[in-house]
Amino acid sequence: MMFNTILAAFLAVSAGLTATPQPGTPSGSEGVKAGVSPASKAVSDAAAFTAFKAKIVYLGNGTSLENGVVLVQDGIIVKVGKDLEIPAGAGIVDHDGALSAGLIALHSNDGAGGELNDTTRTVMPDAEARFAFDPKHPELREALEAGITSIVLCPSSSRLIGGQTAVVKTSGGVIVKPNAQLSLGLSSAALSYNEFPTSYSGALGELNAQFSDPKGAVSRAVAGSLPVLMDVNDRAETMRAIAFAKKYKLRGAMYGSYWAEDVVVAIKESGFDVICTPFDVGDNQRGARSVAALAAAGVRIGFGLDSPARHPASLRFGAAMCVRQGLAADSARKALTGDAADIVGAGNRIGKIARGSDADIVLWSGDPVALSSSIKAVYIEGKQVFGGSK
Amino acid sequence: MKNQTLRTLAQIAVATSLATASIAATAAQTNTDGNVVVKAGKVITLTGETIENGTIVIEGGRVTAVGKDIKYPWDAEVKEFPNAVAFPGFVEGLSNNGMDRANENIDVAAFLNVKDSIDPVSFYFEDALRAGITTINVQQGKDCVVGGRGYVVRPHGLTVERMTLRPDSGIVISAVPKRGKTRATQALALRQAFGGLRMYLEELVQEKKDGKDYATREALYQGREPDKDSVKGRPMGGNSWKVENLQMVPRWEIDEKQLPMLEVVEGKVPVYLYCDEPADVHTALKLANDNGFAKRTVLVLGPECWKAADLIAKSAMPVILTGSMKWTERDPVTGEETETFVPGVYAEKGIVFALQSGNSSAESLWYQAALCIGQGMSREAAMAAVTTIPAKIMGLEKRIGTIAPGSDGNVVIFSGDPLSVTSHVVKVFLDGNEVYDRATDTRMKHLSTGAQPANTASSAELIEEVHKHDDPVVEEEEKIDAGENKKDKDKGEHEEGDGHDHDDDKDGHHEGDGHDHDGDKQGN
Amino acid sequence: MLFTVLSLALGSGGLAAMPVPAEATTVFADRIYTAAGDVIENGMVVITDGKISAIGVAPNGERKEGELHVAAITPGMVDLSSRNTNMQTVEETTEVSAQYHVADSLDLFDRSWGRQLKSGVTTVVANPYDNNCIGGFSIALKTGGEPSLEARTVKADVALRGSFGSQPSGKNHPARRRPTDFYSRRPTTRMGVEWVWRKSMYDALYAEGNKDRAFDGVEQLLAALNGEVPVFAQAWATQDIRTAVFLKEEMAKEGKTKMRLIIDAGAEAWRELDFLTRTGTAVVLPPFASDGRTFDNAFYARDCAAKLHGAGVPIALSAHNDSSPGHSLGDQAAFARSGGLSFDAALEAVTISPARIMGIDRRVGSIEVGKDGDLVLWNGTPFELTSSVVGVVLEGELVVDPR
Amino acid sequence: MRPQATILALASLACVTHLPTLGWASLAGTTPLVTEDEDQACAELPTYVLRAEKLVVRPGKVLENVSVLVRGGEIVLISPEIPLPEGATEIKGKVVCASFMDPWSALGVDSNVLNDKSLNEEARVSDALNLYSGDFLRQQALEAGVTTARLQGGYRGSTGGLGAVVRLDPELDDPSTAVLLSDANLGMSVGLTVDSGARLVRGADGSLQFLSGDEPVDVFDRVSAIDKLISKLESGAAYRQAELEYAHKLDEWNKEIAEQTKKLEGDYKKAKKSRDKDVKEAEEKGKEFKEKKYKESRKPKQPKQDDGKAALASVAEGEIPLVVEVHRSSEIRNLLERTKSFGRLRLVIAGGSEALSSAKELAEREIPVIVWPALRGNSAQDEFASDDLSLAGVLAARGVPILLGTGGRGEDATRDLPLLAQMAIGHGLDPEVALRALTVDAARTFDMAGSIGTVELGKDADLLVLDGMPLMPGTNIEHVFCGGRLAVSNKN
Repeated sequence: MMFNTILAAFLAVSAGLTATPQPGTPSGSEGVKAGVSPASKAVSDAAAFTAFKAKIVYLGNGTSLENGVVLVQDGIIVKVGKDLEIPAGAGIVDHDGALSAGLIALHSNDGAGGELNDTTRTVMPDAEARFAFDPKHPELREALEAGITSIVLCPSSSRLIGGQTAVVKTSGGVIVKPNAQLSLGLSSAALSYNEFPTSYSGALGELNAQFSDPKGAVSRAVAGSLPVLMDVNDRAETMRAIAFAKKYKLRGAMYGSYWAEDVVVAIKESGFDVICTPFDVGDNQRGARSVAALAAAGVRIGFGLDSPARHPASLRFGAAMCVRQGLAADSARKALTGDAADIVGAGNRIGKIARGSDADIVLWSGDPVALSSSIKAVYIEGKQVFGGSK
Repeated sequence: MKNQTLRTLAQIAVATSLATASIAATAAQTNTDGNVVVKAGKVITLTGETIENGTIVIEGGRVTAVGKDIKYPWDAEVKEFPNAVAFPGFVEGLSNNGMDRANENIDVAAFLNVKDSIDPVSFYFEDALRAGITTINVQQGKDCVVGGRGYVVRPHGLTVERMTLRPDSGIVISAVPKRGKTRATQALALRQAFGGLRMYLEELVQEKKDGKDYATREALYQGREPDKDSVKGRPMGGNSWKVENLQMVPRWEIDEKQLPMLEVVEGKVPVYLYCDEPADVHTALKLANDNGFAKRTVLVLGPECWKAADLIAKSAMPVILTGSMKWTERDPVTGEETETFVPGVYAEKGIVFALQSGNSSAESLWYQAALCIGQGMSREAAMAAVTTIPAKIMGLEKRIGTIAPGSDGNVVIFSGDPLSVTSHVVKVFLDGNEVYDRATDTRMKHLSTGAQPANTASSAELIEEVHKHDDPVVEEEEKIDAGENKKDKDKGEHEEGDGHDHDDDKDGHHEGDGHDHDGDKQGN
Repeated sequence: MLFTVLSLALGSGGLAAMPVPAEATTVFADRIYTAAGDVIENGMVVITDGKISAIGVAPNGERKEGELHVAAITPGMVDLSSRNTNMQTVEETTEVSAQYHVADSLDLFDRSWGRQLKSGVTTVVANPYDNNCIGGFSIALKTGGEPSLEARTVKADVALRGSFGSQPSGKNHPARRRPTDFYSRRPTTRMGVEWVWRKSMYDALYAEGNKDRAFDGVEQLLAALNGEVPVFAQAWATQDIRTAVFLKEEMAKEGKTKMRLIIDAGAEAWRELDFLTRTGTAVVLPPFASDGRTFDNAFYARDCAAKLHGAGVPIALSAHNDSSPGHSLGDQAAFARSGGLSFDAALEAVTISPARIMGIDRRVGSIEVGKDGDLVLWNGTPFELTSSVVGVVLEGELVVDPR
Repeated sequence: MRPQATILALASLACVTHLPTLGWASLAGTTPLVTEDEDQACAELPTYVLRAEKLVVRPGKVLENVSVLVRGGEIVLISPEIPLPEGATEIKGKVVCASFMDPWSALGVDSNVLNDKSLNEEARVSDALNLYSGDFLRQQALEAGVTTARLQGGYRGSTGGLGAVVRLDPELDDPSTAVLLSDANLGMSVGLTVDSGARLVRGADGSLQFLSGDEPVDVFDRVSAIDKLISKLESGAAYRQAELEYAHKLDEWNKEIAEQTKKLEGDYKKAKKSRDKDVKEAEEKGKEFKEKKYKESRKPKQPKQDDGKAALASVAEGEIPLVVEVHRSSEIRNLLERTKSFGRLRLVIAGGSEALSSAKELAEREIPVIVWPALRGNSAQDEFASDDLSLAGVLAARGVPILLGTGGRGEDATRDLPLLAQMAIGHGLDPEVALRALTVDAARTFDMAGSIGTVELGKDADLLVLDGMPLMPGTNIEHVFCGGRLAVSNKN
C-alpha cells in the first residue's frame, strides 16, 4: 500500500515533467487523503489554480528542476514541470530564487507542551502523541518561520514504550498521520534511578516480555504494520537495538546518530532509517561526520529537532554542519524533506514537490541548506502562512 | 657539660618514646655513636661500582672507606649481611608529607617555615624508613602563591632539629592556581607578590633618600656639616630587576614578610616552582626569568607537563616529576587513545629529572624507579632519578645518594635487588646508627600478615583506620538526595573497594562516554 | 622512540579492521611460562587459526629479521572480576534479579576492555554491578576482537553473581527516602542481606517441587543450587565470607550438596582458611592495597594469597579494571609474590587457576596445544615491576606489537 | 615562532594606542621567554605569491587579477604582475580576502577563568591561555577561516578583566607569540543571569531540560550594577587626574626645593658663622645650645599605586575599549545614558539582545554591538528572551556598527563563526556588512587594524583563498594563511 502510493507519487512527478497538463486528477492520492478532495472541485475553476515559478525547484527526492513551475490547485500540487501551460486566470507567484517542499522535523515537541512524557508507567504502547497536540500553540509559528511545515510529535524516550508518534503540520492543525511510529526507549534515557527499569538488562527483559506476547500497538509493530522509532545514544545501545529489532523482525527508524560513524555497516544491514540528533553551535564534529558516513553508506536519514528546547533554525543549521563534514547537499535537502516524509510513512503527502502532494512550499533566496539563504515565503496546502506580501 | 645535658635529655626522650609512642619499634636501636662497619654480600655504591662482599666503614657518622677486604678499626662494631644488598638509600626530592598540614591559607607566606609544622612522630617518616628512604626534602604544598621555607630531613629523630640535614632548603612558589583562584588570578597574585616587593623596596629607599635630603638641607640651614653617607645595608643582588640604592636601607629594617622574597629575587634561595599543566610552565618560567631566580629554580611538574618538555629543556632547569608516570589522552577527533610514559620524554630530551613518590611505603621510590625500567629506561637512569639526582638537586650530592668516603653514613640493607618487588628493607643505618630493623617492625608485620601490633599506639592507628574509611552509605545517600544524576557517576563507583591511588588517568571520567556526547570534546 | 607513544586503536574500527592472518603466528622467547607445568627456555609458540598449534624449543641459529622475539611469554591473563560494568548492568528495582544477564547490558565499545587487553588480560568475567544481593548471570569474554557478543564470548552465563556485605544494602534507608523510592524497602543491614539470599534460595527450593510457587529467576536459582553454575559472590570482610560459606553449608543440609561457591574480593580470606578449605571454596582476591585497607573495612594482609595457596585454596588475582602500570593484573601477581607467593603460584593465579575456577580452562589459561592463542609478551621476567607487558596476542592476532 | 614583522607591528600599535603604562608593566610585559633570532624565524616562513582573480582588499573594494607577495609573514607587495621569486610557492585562487576574526571568543581560555567571578580590572585573560589543549579546535577554526580571536573571561562576574587578541594557530604554544594584544579591552557585564552549573540534558520527550536551576540576578542588583560600572570608570578617571596632579605638584615641589637648596647653599657660610657665634655664646653662658628649626613645605604624596584603577583610567580615556555584555533594553538605555559624560570612552556592547530599542543612539554615537547570533531554544535565560537571529541585520540597517561573535562561553563555538554569520545573512544582514564585521571592523574596534583585517601592504598575511565570494552559498575555503604560515590547504 505504502509503496504503491510512493510509486504513484513518483510517477506523478515524472509525468508532470513530460505529459500534457491534466489538472484535477491526482491519481493515487485518493483514499489517502480523505477530506480533501480536489477532484470534486470544478476542473475548469481556473481561479483555484496557483502557479509557482522559481529559478530552481528542489523536488525533495534529491533532484531539482531549473526554471520550474509548480501548479497548485486547492492546496494540492497538481503538476510540476519546466514549461507548463498555466491555466488562464491562475494566480502566479514568480519567485526569483529557490523553491522546496516544506521542511520536516522528525523528532520534535512543538505544540505539545510537556504532555509527551507520562511518568506513571514505562510501558504504554497505545498512548498517542496526537492527543497532546495543541494546534494553536505559538511555538508552531516559530517552526513555520524556519521553513518547517511538518513536525513529528514523539512520546518521551524516557519510557520503554512511550506510545505512538504523530505527523502534524505547523499551521492549520492538520494531522497528517496519526499513528506514525511506535516509540521505544532503548537508550539510557529510559533507565531510571528510582523506578523500573534501572538497568539495560531489566529494560530488555521487559521489552522482550512485551514483544513476545504482543498486544495492541505492539502487535501491529510485530506484524510489520507499524514502524518503530528506537531511541539510542551510543554504539552499544545501537547494536542492542538492532539485535532487538532483528529478533522481532521490526522495521522503522533509530533516533540517535552521534556515534553512528563506528557502526555504519551494522545500521545499513539492519535496514533501519536514522533520525539525526540535533546539532548546536560548537558541537563535536563526530556527530556531523557520522551523518555524512551514514548517507554515504546509503542509509536513509532525516533530521530531528527537539524543539522547542532548541531553536527551530537548528534543523537547517544541523544540515549545514553535516554538509561541511561531507554530506552531499542533495542528500541534505532530501533528508530535510522527501526522505523525512518517507521515514514516517507520509511521503505520499508531504516532503516532495510532486503531483498529488500537499502544496507545502517554501520559497528561498537560494539553496535551503546554505545558511545565508533566507526564507521569502512559506505556504501550507497552497496558503501563504509566512513572509512576503500577503 | 652542655653536650652531656643534651644527651641526657635525648635519653629521657628516648625512654619516654619507648613507653608511649609507636615509633618504639623503629626508634633508637643500638646506639653506635655513628661508628659501625657494615659488610654485605653486595654493596651498591652508586658511584659507578658495585662491590661483591663489600665492606663499608662508618666513623663518626661519615663513611670513611668502602671496598672489598679493607681494613677497619679493630674495636669497631661489625654488622654482617652476607646474603643481602647494601645500598645508599633513596632520596625524596620533594615531599609534602610529614607535616601537620602542607598548605597555608595566606597567599604569600615566604616568612613561614615548615620546621614548625614537621611532626617527627608522623607515620610518614616511619614508612619512609621502611621503604628505604634516607633523605626527604619537606616542602610546602602547591596550594599557595608563595609558600614557606622547606627543610631537608632524615626520616628519623625525635626532634626536627635532630632530623635536619639542611634547614631553609628552599621556598615554594606555585604557578598552579591555589584554591579559589584561577590561572588569571594566580598569575596576577604572583605579579603582585613580586611587584609589591619592588614597590615596597623602592618606597623604603625613597623614604631614606628624602630623609637624607631633608637632613642635608636642615644642616645647611643651621650651618652644620651635613652627615656623611653611612652605608648600613648592602646593594641589591641578583640579576633581574634591582632597586637602586638599597644599600641605604639596613636589612634589618626590611619587613620580615618581604625579606625572604628579596632573597628569592637576589637568587639566594632555591625555589621549588610547581606546575600542573604545561601552560603553567610558561607562567613559571616567565616568573623565574623576570624575577632573577631562574638559576635557582627546580620545576615540580605534574604529569601533563611533558608537553612543554622542549621549553623545559631549553630552560635547563632540573625537574621533579610528581603524580602519575603515564599520561593517557584521547584524540578528540579520532577517539584514538595515546599513552605517554612521562619520565621517558624527559629522559629523551636530556632533562635532569628526579622522581617523586606518592608516599605510601609500598609504592615508594623503588616503585617509581622499577616502573621506569619496566617501560624501557636504563637501570642506571632510573636509579639515579631516585638517588643521586635528587641529591644533586638539593646540593647534597657529596653527602647523600652514594656510598663513598665522605658521604653520610647512610646504608640501607635490602634482602635482594632494591628494585625487586620481592625484596624488602632489612635494616637502615643513618649516620652510622641503626634506626630500623625489620625484625622488630610490628607495623610491617601487621601489613604483611595481619598480625595485630601489640602497643597502644597501633591500636589508635586501627581506630584511625576505621574513621578514615569513608562510610559509603552516608555518602551515597547524600549524593542521591542532592538529585545528582546517577548515570554520570556510575563508573566511578567501581573504585570504592579499591585502596589504591589510581593513576591519574585524565580520561577516566569519560569511560562511560557512550552517554556523553561532549566526552569527545575533552581531550583533556 | 622507545618511550614516546604507544598508541592503540581501541575503538571498534581499529580492532575490527585488522584482518585475521591466514597463516600462522609464531612468537619466540627466551623463556615461555606455559602455566601447564613447563618452562621452556629459548622456546617458540605457533598459533594457527587462532589456536595454539605448536610449542617447543626454537631451532638454533641466527634470528631472522623482523622475527617476533621477546624476553618472556605467559598465557593471556584471566581476570574474573573485571569490574568495568556500571550501575546500569543490574536491575535494582528488585534485590534478587537472577533472571537477568549482564550480557544484555554490556558496552563492548567501552575503552576499558581495550585497556585491559593491552595490559595482558585477554579473558575476563564481566559481572552485574554489585548493588543487588543476587544480581544475575555473569559472562566470560575476550577483551578484544570484533565488538559483538558472538565474537567475544568465551562462555555465557558462566556464574550466578551476587554480593554480600554492605554494598547491596548500602543505599537503602527507609527513613530518609520517599515511600515510592525502591531504596526505602531493601535490606539495610548485613543480616538483611543474608536473609534475602537465604529467602530466595528457600523460595527456589519450595518452587522446585511446586510450580504454583514459581517466580522470576527460579530456574536460575535452582541451576545454582544444583551446581550447574557456580555462585560467584562478592565478600570482602571475614564476616561476609563466613556468611557465604554458612549459606552453602545450610543448602547442603537441604540436599543441595552440589552448589559451588566462589568468593570474589575476599580480602580477609586469610582469616578463614578452615572455612574455605572445608567447603572447597575458591577465592578471587582484590587488588593489593598498600596500607591493607580495602572495602567494607576488610584488612587485606599482603601474604593473603600465599596463605590461601599454602592451605590449598584455589586462588585467582584481580586488578578490578585497573590497567595502569603498577596496578595491572601482572603487577598484582608481583605484589602477591612480595607477600610470599611463589612465582609459579603467582603465574597460575592470573592464568590457569582463574580459568579452572570459572570452568573455562579448556579454552584459556595456559599455553597448550589446542587452546586459544592468547599470549602475553614481556620485556623481562614477568611479575616484577621492572618488567612490563610489551605485546599481546589474542587468538593468534598480534593486537599489541612489541616491535 | 612569530616573525619579527608582527612584533614590530605590535610595537607600532602600542605607540598608536597609548597602551597604559602600568606600574608593574615591566613584570607583566610580553617579552618572549625564549628570545630567538628573529631574522631566522622570519626566514623560516616560506614566500608565497597568491594570484587572485578577485582580491577583496576590504569589503567593498575588489581588485581583479592581482597578485599578492607574502614574505616573512607579511604582505610585502600587491601588484598586477609579480614574477615568482626563487623558492616561492605560487597559489592561484578565484578570490583572496582577509581571514576572519572572532571578536568575542573563548577559544583557548581555561574554563575556570571563563566562569571566574573574582576577576578584577587587573586580571588578564592572556594569563589564562592554555595553548596545550584544544589544538584541534584551533585547527578547525582555521579551517573555517577564523585566524584570530579576541578572548574574554569572567562572564559570570561583573568584571571580566583585560581581554586579549590571539592568533589561533595551533602551532603556537607559547603565549608570548600567540598573544597579539594582551590588553585589547576591559570586559564587564551587566544583568546577566548567573548560570550556576546548570546543565542541559535531553529529557524524556527529547526536549532539553535543565538539571538544576540557575539563579536569576535581582532587578535592583542590575540597576546598581550600572552604578558600580560608572563609579568604577569615575574612579579610574579620578586616578588618572590624581596622578597627573601629583606629577605636576611634584614637579613644582622639586623646583621649589632646588631653589631652596641653592639658597641654603648660598647662605651656608653665613649660617655657619652665626651658628658658631651662637654656640660660643651658649657655652659662655653655660646654657644649652638650641638649634634653629628648618621649615619646608611637605613633599606631595604619591597616590597609592593601583593597576586596576590604571586600567580603568585608560578605559575612561579611551585608550582601550570597554566591552560590556548587556542584553535588556532598559539596561542598554541606562548604560548609554550614564556613559555619555565620558567623552573619550570607547564603548562596545556585547550581546545586545534588545539593542534595537536604542538603535538610534548607538548609531549616532557609533557604538559597535557584537551580536551573538546563537541558536537558543525556549530554555534560554531571560536576558536572551528577545534574542532574534535577525538582530544583526536590523541593527545594521539602522546604521549601528555591528560585529559578529560567538559569545565567549564555550571554546568550540569559534569554529562556527562563519556559519553564524551566514545565518545572520540568511536573516537579513547585508553580506558585505557581515564580511566587514568579521574582518576590518573587528580589527579596527580592537586596535588591530594596523596588522590584520584587510589585504594591504605591510599587513600580516592572515588570508583566505576561496573558490567564490566569502560567506556566499557554495563557497569553499581552499587555503588559509595564519600569520604568514599556510595553515590549511584543502586543495592539493
